[in-house]
Order: sequence, then C-alpha cells, then structure tokens
Amino acid sequence: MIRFIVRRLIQMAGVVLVLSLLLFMWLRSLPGGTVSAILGERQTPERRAALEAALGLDQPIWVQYGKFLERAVHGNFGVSTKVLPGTDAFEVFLMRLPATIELSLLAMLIAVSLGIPLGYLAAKRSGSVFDNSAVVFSLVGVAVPVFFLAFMLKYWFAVEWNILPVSGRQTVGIDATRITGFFVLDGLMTREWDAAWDAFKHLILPAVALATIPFAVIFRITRAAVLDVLDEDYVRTAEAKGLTSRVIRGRHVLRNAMLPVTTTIGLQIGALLAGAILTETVFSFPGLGDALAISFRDKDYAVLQVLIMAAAAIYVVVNLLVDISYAIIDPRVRTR
Amino acid sequence: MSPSKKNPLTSFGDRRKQQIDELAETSVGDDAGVSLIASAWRRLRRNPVFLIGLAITVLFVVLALISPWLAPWDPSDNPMIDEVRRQTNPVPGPEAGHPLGGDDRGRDLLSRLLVGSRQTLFVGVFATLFGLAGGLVLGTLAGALSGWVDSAVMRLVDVMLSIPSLLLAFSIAALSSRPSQWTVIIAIATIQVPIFARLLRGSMLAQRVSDHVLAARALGVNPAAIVFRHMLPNALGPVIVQATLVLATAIIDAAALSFLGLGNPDDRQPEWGQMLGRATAYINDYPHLAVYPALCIIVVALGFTLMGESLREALDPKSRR
Amino acid sequence: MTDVLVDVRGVKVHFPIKRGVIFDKTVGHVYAVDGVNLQILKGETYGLVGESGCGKSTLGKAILNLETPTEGSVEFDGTDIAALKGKELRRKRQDIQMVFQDPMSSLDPRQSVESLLTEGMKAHGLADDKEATRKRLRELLSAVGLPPSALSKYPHEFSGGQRQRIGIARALSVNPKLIVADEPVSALDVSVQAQVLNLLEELQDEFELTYLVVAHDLAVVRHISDRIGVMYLGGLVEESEAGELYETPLHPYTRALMSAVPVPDPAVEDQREQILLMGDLPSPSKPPTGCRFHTRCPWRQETRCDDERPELRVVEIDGVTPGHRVACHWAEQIAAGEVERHEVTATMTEQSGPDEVDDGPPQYFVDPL
Amino acid sequence: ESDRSDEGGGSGDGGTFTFGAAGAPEMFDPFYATDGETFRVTRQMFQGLLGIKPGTATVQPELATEWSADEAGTTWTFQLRDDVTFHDGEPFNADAVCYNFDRMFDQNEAGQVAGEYWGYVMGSFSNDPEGSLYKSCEATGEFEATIEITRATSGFPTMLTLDSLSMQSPKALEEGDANGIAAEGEGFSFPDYAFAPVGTGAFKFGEYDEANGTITLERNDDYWGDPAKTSELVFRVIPDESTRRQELEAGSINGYDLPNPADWSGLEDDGNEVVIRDPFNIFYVGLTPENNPALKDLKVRQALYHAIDREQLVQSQLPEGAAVATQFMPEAVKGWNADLAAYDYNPDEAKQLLADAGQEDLTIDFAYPTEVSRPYMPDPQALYEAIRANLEDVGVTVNVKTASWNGGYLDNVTAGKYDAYLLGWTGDYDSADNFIGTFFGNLNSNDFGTKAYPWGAQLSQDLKDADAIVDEDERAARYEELNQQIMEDYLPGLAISHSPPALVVGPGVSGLTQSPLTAEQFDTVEVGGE
Amino acid sequence: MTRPTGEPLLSVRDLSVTFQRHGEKAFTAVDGVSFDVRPGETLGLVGESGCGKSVTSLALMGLLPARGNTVTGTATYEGTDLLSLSRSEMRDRRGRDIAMIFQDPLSSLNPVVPIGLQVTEVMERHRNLSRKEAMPEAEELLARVGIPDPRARLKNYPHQLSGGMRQRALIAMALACQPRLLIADEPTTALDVTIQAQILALLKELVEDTGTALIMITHDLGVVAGLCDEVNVLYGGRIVERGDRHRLFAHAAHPYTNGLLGSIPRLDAPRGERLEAIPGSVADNLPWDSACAFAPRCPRALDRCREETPVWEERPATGLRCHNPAEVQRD
Ligand SMILES: Nc1ncnc2c1ncn2[C@@H]1O[C@H](COP(=O)(O)OP(=O)(O)OP(=O)(O)O)[C@@H](O)[C@H]1O
Ligand SMILES: Nc1ncnc2c1ncn2[C@@H]1O[C@H](COP(=O)(O)OP(=O)(O)OP(=O)(O)O)[C@@H](O)[C@H]1O
Ligand SMILES: [Mg+2]
Ligand SMILES: [Mg+2]
Repeated sequence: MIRFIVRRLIQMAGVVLVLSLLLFMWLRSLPGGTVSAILGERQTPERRAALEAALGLDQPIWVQYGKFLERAVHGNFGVSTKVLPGTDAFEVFLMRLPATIELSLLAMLIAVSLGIPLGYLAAKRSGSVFDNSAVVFSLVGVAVPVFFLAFMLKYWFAVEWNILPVSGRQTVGIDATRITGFFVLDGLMTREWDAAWDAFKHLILPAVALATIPFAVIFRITRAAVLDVLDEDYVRTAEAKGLTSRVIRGRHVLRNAMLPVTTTIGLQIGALLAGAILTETVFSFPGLGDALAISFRDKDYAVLQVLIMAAAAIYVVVNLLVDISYAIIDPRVRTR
Repeated sequence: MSPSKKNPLTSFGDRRKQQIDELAETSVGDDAGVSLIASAWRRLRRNPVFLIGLAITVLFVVLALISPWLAPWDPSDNPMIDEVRRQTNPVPGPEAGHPLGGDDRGRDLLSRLLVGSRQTLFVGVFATLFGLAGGLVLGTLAGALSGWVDSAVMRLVDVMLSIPSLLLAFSIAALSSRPSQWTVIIAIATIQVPIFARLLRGSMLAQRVSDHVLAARALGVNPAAIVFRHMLPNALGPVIVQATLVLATAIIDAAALSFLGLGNPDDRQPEWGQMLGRATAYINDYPHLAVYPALCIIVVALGFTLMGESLREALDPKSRR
Repeated sequence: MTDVLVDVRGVKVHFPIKRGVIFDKTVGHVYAVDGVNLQILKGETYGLVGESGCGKSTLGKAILNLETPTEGSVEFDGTDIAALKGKELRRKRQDIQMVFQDPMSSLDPRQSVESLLTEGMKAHGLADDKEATRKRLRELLSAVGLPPSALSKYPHEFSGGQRQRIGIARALSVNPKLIVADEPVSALDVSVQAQVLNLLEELQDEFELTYLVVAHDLAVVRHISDRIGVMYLGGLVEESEAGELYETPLHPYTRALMSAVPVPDPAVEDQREQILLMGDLPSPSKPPTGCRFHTRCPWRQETRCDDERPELRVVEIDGVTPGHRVACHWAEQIAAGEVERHEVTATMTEQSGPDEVDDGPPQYFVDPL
Repeated sequence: ESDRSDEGGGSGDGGTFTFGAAGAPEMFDPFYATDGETFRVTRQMFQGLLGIKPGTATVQPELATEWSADEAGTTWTFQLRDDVTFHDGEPFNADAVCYNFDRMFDQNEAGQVAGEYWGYVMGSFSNDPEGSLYKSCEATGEFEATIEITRATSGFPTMLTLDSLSMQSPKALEEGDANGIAAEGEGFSFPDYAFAPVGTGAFKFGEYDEANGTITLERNDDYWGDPAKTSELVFRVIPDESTRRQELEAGSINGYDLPNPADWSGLEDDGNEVVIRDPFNIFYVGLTPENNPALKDLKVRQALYHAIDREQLVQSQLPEGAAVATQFMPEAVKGWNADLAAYDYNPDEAKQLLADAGQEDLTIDFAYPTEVSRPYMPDPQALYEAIRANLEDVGVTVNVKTASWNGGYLDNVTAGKYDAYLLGWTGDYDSADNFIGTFFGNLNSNDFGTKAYPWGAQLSQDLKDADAIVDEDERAARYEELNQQIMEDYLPGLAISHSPPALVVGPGVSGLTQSPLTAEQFDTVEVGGE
Repeated sequence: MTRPTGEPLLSVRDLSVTFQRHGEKAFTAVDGVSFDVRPGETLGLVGESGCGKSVTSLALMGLLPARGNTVTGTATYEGTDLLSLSRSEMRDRRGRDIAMIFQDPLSSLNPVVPIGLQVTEVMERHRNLSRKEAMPEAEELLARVGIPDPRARLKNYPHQLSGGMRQRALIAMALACQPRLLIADEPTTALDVTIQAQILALLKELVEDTGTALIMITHDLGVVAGLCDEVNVLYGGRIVERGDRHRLFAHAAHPYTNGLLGSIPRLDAPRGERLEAIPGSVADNLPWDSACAFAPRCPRALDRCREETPVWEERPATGLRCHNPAEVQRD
C-alpha cells in the first residue's frame, strides 16, 4: 500500500515535471503574453526589447527553464499578469483554490446525493417509466452545454426572480472575517451566520450547474452497476438465503455497486475543474476556473502554467485518494 | 479472459486508465463467436431510444448536406445590416423574409441556423476523425508491437490523460497562436487521442490473447495480416461506440471553446457552438440568439448520445444475456 | 513404430510477475511448465491430463512455440522449434496445428468459413490454384461432416459442435502432421462431445495424423489416447500407455485422480474405493519444494518427498511395461503395499491474489469533461 | 429579500458606491500602473499637480494652483496648495513634490521598465539624463516647486495630469520601499508600498479582499476639497460582461464601465443611466508599406480609403455618438483641423484609383485581433467584416489574418507582419503630440512603417519641431497644418472613426461626470435617494 | 443403501415455466415437470445444457425474475404450495426450510463481505441469533464442511479461498438453518475432479447424517450414478425418463438416456471403442406440443414420434415418455 502510494506520488512528480517542461517550452514559443499585456497599444520594438530584457525573456529557452525551475524551488512560479496582476502565480493558485474546492464539494454533494439514490431506484425498476425518463433526463443533462445551463439558471433564479445572487462569492458590505479562505466555513467558525449563509447562497447556482454532468454520469454508472450487481449470482444467493430486502440492498447490492461508482466520482472530481472554468466564468466566481478562463483569454502564461500543472497534480492526487478508498471498500484490493 | 482483468495490478492503478481498459474489454464478448453487429442490430431495431437517436442523427446529417439550398439567405451576407444600430437596435427582430430575424451583424438567423448544421457536422466529424486517426495509429502501434513501443506510447498517453480532457482542449486552443476552425478541431481531437489509443490498445490486447488470433498465428499467418485482419477489426467495436459519443461531445466542446473566446474567430460560415458562444454577449436582451443554437446543439448531441449509448449497450456482451 | 515426431526436452515456461515502484521489475514467476520431457510418436495420440492450472495448455502452446519456452528444446522432425523465429517459424507451423477449447472464441467472427479455411492455405502457398483450392475446401468440409453450403456462412450461424468441426477443418487445411487439441470437447454438450471425439478418431486414420490431446477429463483422454501423460503443477508425474495407466496407476496423484472420476454406473460407483485428496492445489507461482505433490500426498514419506524432486523414471514392477514412467520416489514401495496410505490434514493455500478482479460493469465512458 | 437595499444603500452617511470592474488592479502605486483597471482605483486616492476639468480633457489646477514657464519653456514654477495633507497626515509641500519627482526619476532597472508612463513621456531615467525630458526639481519655497526640463515640449506640463505622475506621501514611499520593484520571471514583483498606497485624494485605501475580488476605499475625512459624497467606494471584479449588467440590474453594483453598446438601450429601458463620454480616441486601419509595396503608392491608399463606407460602419457597428474621423486625432485635442473633410465613400473612385495605380488585382493580408474589446473598437471582428466587405467590393482580395490581442496580434503589428490591420488609440492627455506624435514621430519604429515612404523622415522631423513650439496657438496652427498634410499628402493609414466609450450607473446614482479620458472621479457621486 | 420411503417432503406437480420477453415469442423452459422428494432422499435432475434444470430449481425457490415469466403447477412442501406463497412468505422459508447451492462458487459469494458474515447473516435472519451468538456456530459449521482453521476463515474474503473451499463455504451457508430440503444446482461443475470428489463426498455424508432431502442438478451422469436415489432425465423442459438409479443405468428405456450413456467415454471401458454419439444438437428440437422433441435426433424415431406428443407413463419406481422405448426387461 505504502509502496503503491509512493509509486503514484513519484509518477505524479514525473508527470508534473514533464508537463512543466512541455508547457514552458510551448508557452515561451508563443507570441505576446506578458509583454503585450503590459504594453498594449503602446508597444514599440524598443519598449518590447527593454521589457523582454528586464524579464529575462531574451535569454535562451533552456536558461529560462533552468531559472524557472530554480525559482520554482523557492516557491516563485512567475508573476500573474492578468488574473491577480503582480501576485505570484502559485499564490494565485492558493488564493483561488478554496473557492473552487467549496464549489466542487457542493456540486459533488449534489451530484452524489441525487445520482446514487436515483440510479439505484432506476435500476431496481429498470424498464419502468421512471427508469426511462430518468435515463433520458440524464442524457439531456449531458447534452446541454454547461455554460448555457448556467446562463439559464442565472437568468431565472438570479435575474428574473432575484432569489439568489447573480455572481461572486460574497455580497459586498457583509462583515466577514477571512480565516481559511473557505467563506462558508469562515462564517461558521466566526459565528458570522450572515456571512456563511450569504456565501452559501452564492454557491448554490454555480454548484447546481456544475453538478449536472457529474450527476448524469454518476446516475448512469450507479444504475448500470446496480443492474449488473442485481444480476450477480451472489445476490441470488442472498435471495436464496431469504435475507430481508434491506440487508440485500445495503450489504449485497450497494456495497458492490459502489466500487465502480467510487471510481467515477473520483474521475468526475478531476473533471470538475474543467467544468468549473465554464461555470465560474458565467458566475464570475473567483475560483480556479475563473482564473483559468482569464488566463486563457488574456494569455496570463504564468498562471496558466501553474494551474495546468496543479490540475494535473490534483487529478493524480484525487485518483490516488479514490484508489485508497477503493482499497478500503474492496477487500480484493486491500488484502492483496 | 483478457489480460488486464487477470492482472491484479491494474485493479489498483489509475482509475481513468482502468475505466478505458474495461471498456476495451467489451470487445471480447462472452460469445464473441456471434456476430456482434448482427446480434446488436437485431436488438437495436426494436430499441426506441436507438431509433430516436438514429432519426435525429439522420435528420441532422441530411439537413447539413442540403442546408445551403434550404437556406433563404447566404449565411455570410448581411441583408439586415441597415437595421442594425449598435445602440438602439443591435439585433433586428423577425420580419418578412426573415422569420427568426437577424443576428448582430444583420445576417439572417434562420439561414445561419440551417447552414450552421453543416459546419457543426464538419467540426464534429473532423474532430472525431482526427482523434480517431491519432488514437488508431497510437493504439495500433502499442497494441500490435508491445515492448518499448508500447511503453513509450502509453507513457505519452498517460501524461495526456493526467489532465482533465476539457481543460486540455482549452489549453491547446488557448495556446495556439492562430485561432481558426482547425484549432478547435485539433483541440477537441487531441483530447480524444489518448482515450481512443488506450481503448484500442486494450481491446487489441484482449484480441491478442484470444483463441482466434492464436489460431491464426498457429496457421502461420504473417503478423501484419493478423494485426490488420484479425485483431484490429474485432477491436474496433468499443472504438466505434466511443466515436459516436465523441461526435456529441465534440459539438458541445466546440461551443464551450467559443464561449471562452477560444473558438473559431471567423464566423462567416456559421457553426452552432460558435453562434451560441458569441450570443452569450447578448444574452440579457436578446436571449433568443443563444437559445436557438443551444436547442439545436442539445437535440443533436442528444441524438448522437442516444445512439451511442444504445449501441454500446447492444454491443456490451453483458447485456446480451 | 519408434518414430519420434516431437521430442520435448526440459521445457520450462515461466511467466514473470511484474511490479515495481517506478519501473516494473520481475518479482517472481508463475512456473506454468517447469521441466517437462516427453516424446510423441508418429501416428499416435498422446493425451495430457491434469487439473486446472497445471500447465497443460501452456505446454501445448510451447510445442508450437506460441509461448516461447524459457528453457529447453522442442524438436519436431529434427528441427528445434523452440529456437525458430519469424518466417522460418511460420513455415514450420504448417506441420503443427492447434484445435482450441472454445468453439466460440477460436473462430474470428468476422470471417466467413471460406476465408477462415483458406487463410492458412494462402499463408503456405497452398491456395494458388483456384480450382484446386475449391476442391480442397469441399474435401475438408466433407471430412469434418459439414455441407458445402457452409462455406459462405459465418461462425455464428453454426452450433457449438459444428463450430468445433470448422476449427478442426481449419487445422487440417494446411496438411499438418501434428494436431495439438487443447480441451477439444470440454465446452460441448455431452451428446455432441461424442461426435467430435469420433470425428477426431476418424480423421486420424484418414490423414495419418498425430495428436496431442490436452484435457482435464481423464475419461476423455483415456478414450482417445494411446499414451497418457499426467501433469501436476507444471511437471509430468506419470506417463504410460493408456490402458496400463488405468490398470496400474503408479503415482499417488494418478491414483487419486482415477478414483475421483465418477463413472456413470451405480454398480461401479457403489463399490469404488475413493482416494480423497485433501486440501487445495498449490499456487504455481509458489510451487512446493521437492515433490510438488507432497503437500497433498497420502503416501508422503518423511524422507525425500519434501526436498528432493523425483525424476520421471521407469520402474520395475510386475506387469509394468518399460514405456511406463513415473515421478515418485516410492512408486515401487507403494505398488508393493510397503508404504501405507495415511491421512493428510488439509492445508489451505492462501490464494495469492484475486484470480479475477471484476470491477463491475463496463464503465460508461461518456466523458463530457 | 432585503439584499437590494443593503447592497445599494450602504451604511453610515452617504452610503457605498459599488462599481463593477472588469479585471483586478495590478497594485495601487499609480507610478508603476499601466492599465485602466488600476488607474480607475488609484485615481480616487491620488492627485497630480495638475488635474483635468470634469467633463473635458482640459487641464485645470489640482495640487498646484498656478504654474508658469520661462521663455525657453524649460523651467517651470508651480505654486502649490497649502492646505493639503496626505492620508497618513504628512504635509504636502514643495519638498514632497520634489521627493516624488526624484523618486520617479530614480528607478532601478526593473522600475525603468515598469514605470511605463514616465518612460513614455519623459524618455528615460536618472541613469540616462541625456535622454530624459525631466531634469530636476527644486523646492523654491515651502509651497513653490521649480521643475526644469531639458527641452520645450507641447506635452509639458499637461503630462502632469497623468495618473502615473500623481503625488504620493514621501514618508509612506520611504517606509514601504516604494522603489524596491524587481523583475521576476514573467512579471514584476512589487514592494509593500504598492499595496498600501497613500495619496491626497478624496478617498483613502481601505482593503483589498483578493479572495472575493473587492477593493474598498474609504472617505478621506481630511480631504482639502469637498468631501466625498459616499463614505465608501467599492470596486468589485466581475470579469464577465453580461454578469456586470445583471449585477447592476440586481442592484448589487451601482455602475460599471464600458457597457456593451448593444446593451445601451436595454440598460436605459431598465432605468439605468448610460453616460456617454466624449470620444477621445481614434480607430484606424494601419498599413505596412514595407510589407506590401503596392501600399507605397498614395493612390492605392486613397483607393482603400474611398472604398470604405465609414458612415454605414459608424452607424451600424459603433455606438451612438461615434463619428467618422477626418484626421488622426479627436476634435477635443488642440491642433484638430476643422477644415478637413472626410474622405467620402466612393467605390467607383476607389476602383479608378486602383486602376490608375495598376493595382486592379491588389491582394492584402488584413488582420484583426480576437479576444479583445477596446473603447475605440467595441467589436473588432464586426468592424473588420464591414471593412473587408467594402474592400472586396472594389476588387481587393483580402487574406483574413487574425490573432488574439495578447497572443500575438500586437507583436505582429509591431513587427510589421500584416499589410493592413485594425488598431486605435485612446489619448492620455490633451496633446496633439500624444496622438500623431506617437503614431508617426518615431521614424525608426512606428506601426505605420513610415520610414518606407520618402516623406517619412520629413514628417517625423516636422512633428518634433511642432512639439517644441512654445507658444500654444502657434503650435496648434502648426499641428493643424500637419494634420492636413498627413491626410491629404501622406495618408500613412486610414483614420476611421472616433467612438464614445460609455459608462453606466444604476438608478439612484447621481453626480457622476463623464471624462473623455475615462478618468472619472467618484467623489461627487451620490447613491440612493430611493 | 435403501431408498427412503414415506411421505414426500416436496411434491412437485405439473410445474411449467414460460418466459415471455417483450416482443419475442413465448418460450416454455419447463413443461409439466412432476416429482417427489422424501426426507433423506437424493433426487437427481439430469440433462444437457438448456433443458430447464436451473429454471426448475429457481421456480421452486421463487427466485425467477419478477417480470416476464409465468409459473404454473404446484409444489407442495409439507402441505403448503410454495408456488402460491407471497414473496415475503417465500422469503421466510428460503434459507430456513429450503436452501440452495449454486454452480459457480466464486460468483455466488459476495466478494466484499467476509465469509463469516455471509454465514451468520442467515442465522441472524431466520434463527434470531445475534451476530455474537452466531459466530461460534458459523465456526463449527465451517469445520463441519471441512474447512481447515475455520476461525481464521471467518474473517477471510471469498477471493482468499480456493474454489473447493468456496463451495464448502456455500454449503455451510445452506446448512446454517438446518433446512429440510437442499437444492444443489451443478455444485461441482466449476471444480476439478479431485475437488469434485471431495464435495460430492461431503454432500453424501450430510444427507446421510441429517436426513435432509437433496435435489441434485447436474449434467454429469457419473455424478448421478454415485449419489442419487432416483434420477429424472430432462429433455427440452420435460422429464423423459425417471428411474431408480440402478435400474436406470442398467436398463435405460428412453433413447435419449441411452444416447447420453453411450456418448460418455468411460474410464473403465476398453479403449478405442467408438462412442455412440447422439446426432445433431439441441437446436434441432421439435416443439413438444405436437411431437417428441427428441425425434429428429432419435435413432429409434418412428413417424408417429413426429406427429404425436408422447405421454408420460408412470410406472412403479419408473416413468417414461416415449413412443418407441428400448426393450425393458421386467423384473
Ligand atoms: N500469459 C500468462 N501469463 C501469466 N501466467 C500465465 C499465462 N498463461 C498461463 N499462466 C498461468 O500458468 C499456469 C498454467 O496455465 P495453463 O493455462 O497452462 O493451465 P491449464 O493446465 O491449461 O489449465 P486449464 O485446465 O484451466 O486450462 C496457470 O497458473 C496460469 O494462471
Ligand atoms: N430469465 C430467462 N428468460 C428467458 N429465458 C430463460 C431465462 N432463464 C432461462 N431461460 C431459458 O430457459 C431454458 C432452460 O434454462 P436453464 O438455465 O434451466 O438450463 P439448464 O438446464 O440449467 O442448463 P445449464 O446446464 O446450461 O445450466 C434455456 O433455454 C434458457 O435460455
Ligand atoms: Mg488450458
Ligand atoms: Mg443451469
């Protein structure tokens, strides 16, 4: 087990290193970026040259990479030019991380708490009207572009009916103490109930939009898994033992069906980051996705590089966590 | 039967890779002897979900093919430009000859929607084809040659898989210096490459140890013929299903790229995703600009998804019991 | 009579078990076949029996070099097949063909019977003349008892028994000298089993074939074989003429095996003395030291059995012919009743790992993200 | 829900004015700032010696009450206000002024690059005094500062209205190591001072909540002028345009900058006020003759100009208030030539001119930027499409080129990679030199590639000479002449239009005065009243 | 061995199961099957794949899928008709009165639940024992079915056991509530011969010790020969021949039974003898309702066999469904 975790962490480091090199080379080979961002229309060849020299961009690329690595070791990953100009890209990552975690957690919570029970019910009543409509509903969920859905949600709930806030993480003017960067948590910790509730309200719409795809996927995996498990001989054995349906459902069906579902949840958590780019943009929610969208559009290369590498690392770590949790629920893996 | 199932190591490995591998295994059914296509078709013929998907898809493809003749206006022409006033009337409403009105450039919206099907199909199909081609090359190399070629190819694929797909597509599109419809296509295609590659490799490996390949080897058939005549065709099932689903996601992904400003900047030839992406700027006062293409996308994506999902179910040996 | 067609010498097939922190390294081996010597004579049927996982199939494949042996040589008609590679190997394979267990998966579902049958012929330049090929195909079909109309059909249009016939026809298509049949009937219904067994026998006479029949069903092997080799955990434990093996099994394992096979005759069943083996088959990745069978052997002795691996040897016992070889230190003593049978306490093999981890359904990989 | 009143109304007297910003500010030291998002914030806290009269681009006194120059136009004496203190209580006086100038002049290597505007107007820094316009500053009295410059220029002292040249507290600068800027990989790392700015303005720095993307400024109760009408001024970063609109409608912000022209009427219908600024910009099609020799022919350039239906373009693609340009500067700038007529839309003449030049089959690589919207071109692609269609109508073959603004477009323009391209300029202060001087003054490198023309050097020299004319009226006359020459004889590029960027505020907001320079002061804004 | 006599424990009459899949033709998998089992008796159900053996057993257990099938007939167990019981009443009986052992010991055990719990849960359910009370019993039970070191095994998961051990564990579960009827559906098919011998011996011993009735389902006539008191041969969903095992193997009357016996290579038969194979395959069957299903493959088929359904002739200790049986010596 430990060996395995070590192995995966080393792999992750390798992936991130290779990625950093690829990204670095690629980004540096692109025109524009920092210099254009700083100079705008005022760019002239001289100013360009001066700025490049000042930033060391005129040096050979491997020298730049070397310096980048050297700085990276000291925690400097380059300065953001657009997202939070002047802030180190890694700091930007850290600053934006809690927002996205908060959002993803809620989204995942929604997806899981709806997807699993509905998936189970659909499988139990496979072929029924409920099953068919749930399946079609989930497929429609996948077919709707996330950002469009987000727009619609925002339009109805925030603009038309004005029940929920339009954008952001917290209403301006609310007294809120920042401790962890997780606004809801901060609010609870400091007993600023208003602040917590306000931050939570800001999470609802983006989380719902973000949850659709994980929900659809989790729902269908659960349904497929339960259907499969229901067909398994051991469920028939359990039936043959005359066990109550509660025991059969919990111990024999769900516990087994959860294995593939866990995998999927893990994958979806990783994928949430990509979905967050769209939802956070629509809701101007200052998280990692928003930062990524800005850096894509405005070529904030430092942030881009750090965030892509971080996304890969997060993805690997989440996968690792899933694997570990897998080991906890699946004795076949645990006892190997 | 298949190697990855037997090898306990993979059961505690990277989940995403594993999911792909499992999918790959559907290529060797419990009764691989029964013609997959024939038996799948028998079941599909009576499956309403599949038929609806098929109907939508056929309708869409036909529409795409004949749309230039259907459309009342040239989609890049701006007959309503005189009505466009940035401030007072940026989006002309419906009128005679323009049942849906125009867009922000005075172009006929209906024509653009109709002709948009063509470009949408184009992006979807080419993104899928490129992804498939890349995946086929890599997957076949890895699946057929094994050894270090396999390792090298798979490491590459692993690095690509370690970034969430859509994020990878965004990055590629954002980092291309000359945005065009091809950057969109390539960005979407690239994220499919590792999936197709791994899928194909897994399914080829499953074929490699299957008895009929063993039999061909025993007959003295040369290795290239074994790969191309026996392994590849039998390994394609899951790949084809995945391709159908990719067609759907490609269209949606293209829209997402456009929304982020990373899509094809040239909108003379309309494409639904791009229309939707651009229309978000007008969503407050002219939501119909976004709603029409969005509905088109949803319906078509749903069509492909319904078809792909039911195909997959039909090809899945487990469901054939 | 003593024309040796195949001479297997010291063949070992070890499958590496790999795992590692960064790079996979070999941490052990599955000793699937671990030192087998045997000869197959021209025209005979050699039967190989043993329990699941003992390496029968692997040995069969090693003879065709479908699994390259880790060690040892397989001489076929004077050439060492185990050392051949590439084109030469493919050439040589014309002489040895294989029939597989599963009639479903051993035929490519996408090929018509005609192309299945001509594929091998083409590979060996036997299908250059169209007319001749056609004739040959018809001959093949009639030899295995299928109508000529079968040519244009696909495997899924046939029943299991018929598919097995197609598989046999395919093997015959290149005029092999030896056919390795791996569990040719175990996937078939009992009633159909007999048809295929009969067919195999007929074909042997007609085409002067030599068979290596691999099966776990002792009765089947005994029915069809001239000589039988009994395998246990990667090694041959006994080899003998078929009738003699049944009459006078020498190895304790063979005895147990014989006594375990149920006979469809209540009279026999009621008075049969059973030697029930206790415990499980050890894992081939951790084979016991010494005699592989000592962990389950009711005749195990304190000496030798645990640490000395017995050779396959000819023993001098009344009524035992020189062709009868056995790998047991105490074969003579057991036959003479000098060594007493005793109780064995069952030990359990900790299963080293899940032999099959099924993570549930194939994952619906709609990965919209 | 009661959110609305909370958010809009605010606490204490005067309430809160919340403004939606499109991006985060870089930091809060205007000297190193380069972008509008930063200046919008610093402008509320800082003031320069000279200010701009609200609603215009005209200079007016701010921290200096009077100023005068010697005959040569190189020694300038400023009389300062005597009632000003910095937010940290430090007095504002001549010493402070000179401290500021010396601080700006004396930059380390990184600072020289980051001090973008100083470099732009002053030429260079203390390490290269020859190249610098600024020479020295002396406190000639407690409230009298004398600044020497190396040559006369039209830009001085108007340039002192630039936000970058604002006055900051010497003590705070000192303590916060304000000049301790460093280049670090991709960008600059700023000293502590940059996040604890101290100025003299009506608002002082409150806090920057990066996690929530809000900047809070508080009323400066010791302000020397009329105190700010609201007790708090909040900037909230909302990168998405349509979201800003929705937030405004939901009442959680009170205004935002650069509303999409397409939204203007909708916004007004919903009871908001769209404040349209006077245009202080120019949108043009730049040409690169070196790249495409056909463009060296004046006839060709004129043909292209005549081919473009600018009236139509302005009407359909640009917001109300936009105007067809007759020259490379807006009307508000001194030196603007009222007699110049716009090139008319005349495709026939265009064809004729092309034929005369022997360029009937003219092909040009014509580029536009993506992923950007500038005040002078709200939707580059729309403008491009209109122009392209016009050009194609007269038989010009157009190769469409494009790149994203920060992702290569500007680089390619600078490097002269396109035959023709869309670009524009928003003036920094009221000076002709800030427009045409910037465009054509630097012979060796300018976006129009004028050195490829025979008259390029002459124009460059003429512009320099004009800039050095001390007498204002004389100078203005000279610029008018030059403008005529540029448009009629040279035509280095095609000046297209001036667009009025707008600003929108929600119902109940009053007292906002627009600024052509997009330099609105929010201290006069009142919120509420519902 | 003497055949138990007395009141039948389970009496099945005219059991038919028809599957009706959506859009497909109805398919009768089990067609009028009747038999009796007495306490302490072992009843064999033999036949080739697809002849309806498993469906019969599942129908008795009430374990057929909830939808898409119709079960008719009666199965009287101690006076109650199992087939007419409600789902929950049946649930109360399963595992307590009737237990079942399935074919594939690996897939029949829940992979993520320890063996111990899988054994005790039956006791908890039907005997109201707490888990604590049940554990020692479970341990005993495992020991009883021949699992070494049972205490440690309780904590093991199925994958940690070998095939034979798993089947023993399954048997232990079936025995946990001392059911009076045990149905074993091909309990040894997935196992090696040596292990098969162990399991058969175990079953035999259990029946003898406890007096449980056993319905043994298998396609292996050899297994039946050693174990069963009465043998029923199924073909195409109907019983074609029944007999006491000695009589049946010695003097089978039905051509199908004879065919089966002739097809099996026997270890004790002289080598080289041609096997008497049954021609064709199950796919060649005729529908029972207007012919003898076996007629197309039958060496003794008459014209009548293709036109008229043979009726079941019940005789003392035997029964037959054939128009043209082989000569039976009466004793
Ligand atoms: N490619 C392989 N890689 C690793 N191990 C293998 C491989 N092929 C076979 N083995 C292992 O080698 C051993 C012998 O396998 P083999 O298939 O020869 O057995 P067998 O006697 O034919 O058994 P069965 O009766 O089940 O077919 C088994 O433990 C098997 O798991
Ligand atoms: N749920 C079901 N729906 C439809 N048909 C079924 C179903 N279950 C079984 N059958 C059919 O009923 C027939 C009898 O099946 P059954 O499983 O009883 O055969 P069996 O005698 O047990 O065969 P085997 O020896 O292969 O286990 C088969 O033709 C099978 O296809
Ligand atoms: Mg085998
Ligand atoms: Mg069965």
